[in-house]
Amino acid sequence: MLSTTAHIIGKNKISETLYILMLECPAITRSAKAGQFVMIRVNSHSIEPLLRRPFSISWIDGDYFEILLQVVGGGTRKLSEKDIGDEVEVLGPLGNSFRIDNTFETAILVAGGVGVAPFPILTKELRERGKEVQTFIGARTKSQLYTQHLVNCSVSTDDGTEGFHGTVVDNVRAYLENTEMQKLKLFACGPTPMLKALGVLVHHKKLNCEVSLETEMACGFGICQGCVVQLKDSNKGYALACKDGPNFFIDEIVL
Amino acid sequence: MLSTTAHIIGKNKISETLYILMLECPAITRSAKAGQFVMIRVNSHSIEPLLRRPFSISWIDGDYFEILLQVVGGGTRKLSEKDIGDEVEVLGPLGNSFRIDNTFETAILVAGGVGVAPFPILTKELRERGKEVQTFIGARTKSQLYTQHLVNCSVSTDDGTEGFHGTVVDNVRAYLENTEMQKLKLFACGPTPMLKALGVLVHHKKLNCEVSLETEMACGFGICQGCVVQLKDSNKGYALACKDGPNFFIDEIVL
Amino acid sequence: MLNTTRTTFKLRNVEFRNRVFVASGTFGYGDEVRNIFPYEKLGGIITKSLSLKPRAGNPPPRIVETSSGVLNSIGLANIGVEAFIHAKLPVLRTLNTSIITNIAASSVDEYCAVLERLESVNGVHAYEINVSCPNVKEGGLNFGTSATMVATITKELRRRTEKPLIVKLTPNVTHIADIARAAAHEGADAVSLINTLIGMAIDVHTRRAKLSTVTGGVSGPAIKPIALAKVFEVSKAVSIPVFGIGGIATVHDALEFLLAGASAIQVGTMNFVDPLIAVRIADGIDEYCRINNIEDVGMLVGSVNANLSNSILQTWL
Amino acid sequence: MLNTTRTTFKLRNVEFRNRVFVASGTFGYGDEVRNIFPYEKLGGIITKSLSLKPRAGNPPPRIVETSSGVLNSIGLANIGVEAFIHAKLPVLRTLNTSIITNIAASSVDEYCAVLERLESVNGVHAYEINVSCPNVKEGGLNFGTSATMVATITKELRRRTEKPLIVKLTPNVTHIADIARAAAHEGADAVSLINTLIGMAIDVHTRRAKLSTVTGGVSGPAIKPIALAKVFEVSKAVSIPVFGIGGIATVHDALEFLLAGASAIQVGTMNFVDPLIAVRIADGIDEYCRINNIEDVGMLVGSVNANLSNSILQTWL
Ligand SMILES: Cc1cc2nc3c(=O)[nH]c(=O)nc-3n(C[C@H](O)[C@H](O)[C@H](O)COP(=O)(O)OP(=O)(O)OC[C@H]3O[C@@H](n4cnc5c(N)ncnc54)[C@H](O)[C@@H]3O)c2cc1C
Ligand SMILES: Cc1cc2nc3c(=O)[nH]c(=O)nc-3n(C[C@H](O)[C@H](O)[C@H](O)COP(=O)(O)OP(=O)(O)OC[C@H]3O[C@@H](n4cnc5c(N)ncnc54)[C@H](O)[C@@H]3O)c2cc1C
Ligand SMILES: Cc1cc2nc3c(=O)[nH]c(=O)nc-3n(C[C@H](O)[C@H](O)[C@H](O)COP(=O)(O)O)c2cc1C
Ligand SMILES: Cc1cc2nc3c(=O)[nH]c(=O)nc-3n(C[C@H](O)[C@H](O)[C@H](O)COP(=O)(O)O)c2cc1C
Ligand code: FES
Ligand code: FES
Repeated sequence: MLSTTAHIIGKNKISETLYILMLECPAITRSAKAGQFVMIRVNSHSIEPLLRRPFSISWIDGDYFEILLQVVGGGTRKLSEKDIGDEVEVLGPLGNSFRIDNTFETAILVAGGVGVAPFPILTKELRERGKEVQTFIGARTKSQLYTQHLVNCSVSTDDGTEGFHGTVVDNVRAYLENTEMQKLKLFACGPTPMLKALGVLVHHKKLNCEVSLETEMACGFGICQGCVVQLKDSNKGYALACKDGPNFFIDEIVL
Repeated sequence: MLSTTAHIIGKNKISETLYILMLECPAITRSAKAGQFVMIRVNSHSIEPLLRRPFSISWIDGDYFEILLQVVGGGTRKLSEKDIGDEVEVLGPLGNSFRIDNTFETAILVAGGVGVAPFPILTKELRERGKEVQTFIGARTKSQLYTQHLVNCSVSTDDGTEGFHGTVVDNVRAYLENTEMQKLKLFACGPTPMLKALGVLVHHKKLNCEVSLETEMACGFGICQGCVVQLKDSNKGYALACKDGPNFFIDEIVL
Repeated sequence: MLNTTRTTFKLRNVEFRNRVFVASGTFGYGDEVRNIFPYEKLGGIITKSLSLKPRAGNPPPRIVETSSGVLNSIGLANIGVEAFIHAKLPVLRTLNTSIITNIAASSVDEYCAVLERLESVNGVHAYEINVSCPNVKEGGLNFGTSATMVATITKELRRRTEKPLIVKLTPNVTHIADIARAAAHEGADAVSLINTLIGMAIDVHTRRAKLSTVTGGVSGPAIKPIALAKVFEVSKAVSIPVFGIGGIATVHDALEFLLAGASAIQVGTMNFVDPLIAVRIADGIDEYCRINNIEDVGMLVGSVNANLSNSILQTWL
Repeated sequence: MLNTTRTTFKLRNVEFRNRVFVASGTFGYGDEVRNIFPYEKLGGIITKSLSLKPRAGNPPPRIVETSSGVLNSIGLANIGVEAFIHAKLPVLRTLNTSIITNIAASSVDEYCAVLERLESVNGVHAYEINVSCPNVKEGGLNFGTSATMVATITKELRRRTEKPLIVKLTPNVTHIADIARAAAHEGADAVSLINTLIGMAIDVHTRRAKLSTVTGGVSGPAIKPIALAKVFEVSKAVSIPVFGIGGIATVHDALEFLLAGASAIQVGTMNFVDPLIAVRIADGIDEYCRINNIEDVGMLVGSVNANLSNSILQTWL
């Protein structure tokens, strides 16, 4: 973990509430891996918001990384109002990374809403490691879809304005029913109800699945004990989402 | 008093820490008089700063009024970062106004630093009422001087970068020593040490003097009792700077 | 979506228009905002604490901003009960809302004397008793920190009035529920809480306390979570209604207090920032109820899904 | 301008490098930030509260942001004294700073057992005793709310160690000075305050408490004025040193605590926001002293120009 500052060198508005921010920060881009996140201090000289906010590292290109930013409250709103040239304090890279190993040949990425954030960089790493990638993206509506750097995308929207009309899990279920594949691994990120539904599906299908959690965090680096996730194995108690996660095998944890 | 909103329709940067803001607000310009002030909510959806900040009405032109804004802390800094087109919540006009009556023919305005703020509009009202006006402006240094709309200005700077090298009170004292004038009234606004020094001078010379105080205020309209000024007459106790003032005869109050 | 929600709230014989009030000391005597305030939208006004004789209050500085809060040592500056009756009550009678007069004193006799004087006139609908005052007979010990003293005050005042009697509690105690129970037991019709928390601020440059009295009371959004916990605790401990006070700045905050167990709420410090905020909050509560098909705002009271009533004592901190 | 200012601070036989510490529970076991933290710039680390057996802590949600503050119910989750000795102490011994181990327990015997176990190993320089825990033998009554219980704990621990013993006080009491006096009387070398204030937050949409335990502890800048008043009060009441804690976010805040009477300060919640903040504060205090020609940081302690030591009790609120 580093405590550093980053310059905002680019900003794209995707919809009213969705932005890409490009942050120049070689100290972080040098070592970050897919699945890791940063804690950003929205306003350095301010107590509003008091705590930093966590964001997945979405993409890395040379000295800069990107975050996909969805405005949901005061902190994300203020961050979205930053301009190119502004500086923010950043802690990172934080958390564990997605596990890419030889147990699988095809990766199925499942994203709900802004949960797509960690998948551009994951896609890149998966392909570098020679994996097949199938991507399923779900959003509330068309304007909230983000597919940059993703491959083999199948999209779904809750309101049917684009792609499959229904939830992303329904879309994945339909796909799995019609496909015979060996050595699969799912990677998922999104709202808890989506992960729960996916949990039922992968349990039923006995599939390997890793999820990236967005538990609320105060510190992001293991000192507050605020971000606990309950482990299925009751002897083990709790894990820290920020340090032991944010990526967990779905069958390890209680969602 | 009105509780309303105003659009920022103009902004001039005079120095690194001194700005003019023009606020369109007919509800206030219709009734405001020289010496009155407004309470501005720096950020409507924010608790930082929590309280509104008081500013003298410096100038009125049709539907807009001006404030002279000196950046001293977090609230004034945030206000100085507002842009043309932004909206702010305003309470006003507040407080009493300067007393312009037949007891004097010549007004001597004495301003220290941003204490010059109420004098442009006062100058206008004095001249409309046929008074002679002599103005003394003191500032730390040249770049902090503001003389717009003022007449017969004699400036002084603490560092001698412009005009008289010394305090504004020294400058006024020298002037009074060399001038024979009848029916004088002083109007003063500035830091407490300046007002105290002026108090000694006017007491000595038996001059009529009204001061505009910048006591810290929580509400600005008489409900918090936070802004008290001690009255010389101990039977009367305290006055409220926001309601009974901000303009007081210097011999009424304990500075 | 409902068309109308019942908003009224009753203490004894007095029906308040709704459950939103302005807190003592944060709305003057109620008449300062006369030309902009729609009084008929409020449950009522709690006036600045009144003592028997006028009090000049503490020397300045009296008020300081803190992180999300305000620290004050006004010192209960007030015009005294006589001047209130002659200069303020005639105006307050013309305002279309309920008037709750807050009383402060430094002895039980003084509390009784102020109340008796007010009993002799028209226009006061209820009393709120500020017990966060030093008891001169007990060497300045704060009345509100002792269940016995609060019981005595309540008992004496109860004998002297048929009007609703609300005892306003200080949070600067170990067991606020005990104090609330003492008030309830002696016949208080309601308790209100919290008054300010004792606080201090120092000017590092001058090395002096920022308040002339060194310490004062903290209020505003900073204290909201503390106030909410106390309201939750007290509302589980007594069966009389609770007025929730402390840092209420939004409709959302007010709803939190109702859910936690407050039958009504008071807006304090935020009146300084927005003199119309209490009205916006009252309207917002109505709207929330209409949208959520809640027939009576009272149905929200204490409806938080939290049955760990002893959590406050059992917490490991 | 001075070249060097004396920064050290002594409790018993232990000399701390300076007067800036990180507070228990807000810096893990001290090793989480190992690769970025210059430990030699700190007075010392107060580790997460240790109990005899490991504690899993409370279910999530455990932490919520409030206005200028944080509300937590971690529930003293910790790995227990044995695991601490085996997994953490060997690392802590290699850090170039003093280690103060904080102890929490639900009985006097448990406090003693944890301390005795730690007495048997090397690497612990001092103890801080967290008394904001429910006493199981007294039906869960919080130890820290009773001068008698705090006296008993202090007495028993004092008998068992020659190392500095710091008793950490809860602010959720009427007379914190009485509790401090009890600790001082039984031989505590210092008191530290404040621990968190009890608080609560509700999610209006789900109508549930935001914390799984309903109530928790409030910390952060919001509580600073309250903490400062308590530090001022306690430092006037006892002659042993006081560690000031509560909402310290800037050098300025730390100076306020020193001026109010704290001999040293602890940074808590703000470590989450900026893991290097304690170091920045230590550097800032040095700079302030150099600029103001203060030879020893200790000269600041209690130097606020405020002699109204009873202002806290006499305040009219
Ligand atoms: C490891 C991790 C990675 C994340 N990656 C991204 C990302 O790449 N892009 C992105 O837009 N968001 C991401 N989030 C979520 C993001 O951190 C929150 O949306 C943000 O903190 C909300 O701050 P706020 O001040 O705008 O909202 P607040 O005003 O604090 O809260 C508004 C709403 O958001 C919810 N919320 C608050 N904090 C979180 C949180 N940490 N996680 C989930 N919900 C929260 C609140 O419960 C509330 O309902 C991530 C969260 C985590 C833990
Ligand atoms: C009636 C009145 C009229 C005023 N007119 C003007 C004006 O026309 N132009 C202008 O620039 N300023 C004016 N002021 C002063 C202005 O209100 C303060 O500078 C401002 O409130 C400081 O806010 P802040 O958040 O920037 O500073 P803070 O962070 O709150 O404080 C920074 C410093 O400013 C001091 N300060 C804070 N509030 C006040 C206050 N109300 N008065 C004086 N000092 C204060 C503090 O003690 C501190 O030293 C006026 C004040 C009053 C009471
Ligand atoms: C400036 C000020 C003056 C106050 N005066 C009184 C008072 O006279 N009597 C009283 O009972 N409470 C008084 N209070 C306390 C408030 O009524 C209220 O209990 C407290 O401020 C908490 O609510 P808030 O956080 O919404 O302000 C005062 C508070 C402030 C800030
Ligand atoms: C998340 C969290 C965990 C804490 N854990 C402990 C603890 O284990 N033991 C303890 O004595 N105090 C604990 N505290 C209290 C702090 O040490 C400190 O007393 C309090 O937070 C006030 O300081 P602050 O406002 O600087 O945070 C904890 C505080 C927080 C915010
Ligand atoms: S967020 Fe603090 S420990 Fe995980
Ligand atoms: S500022 Fe509130 S009464 Fe004057």
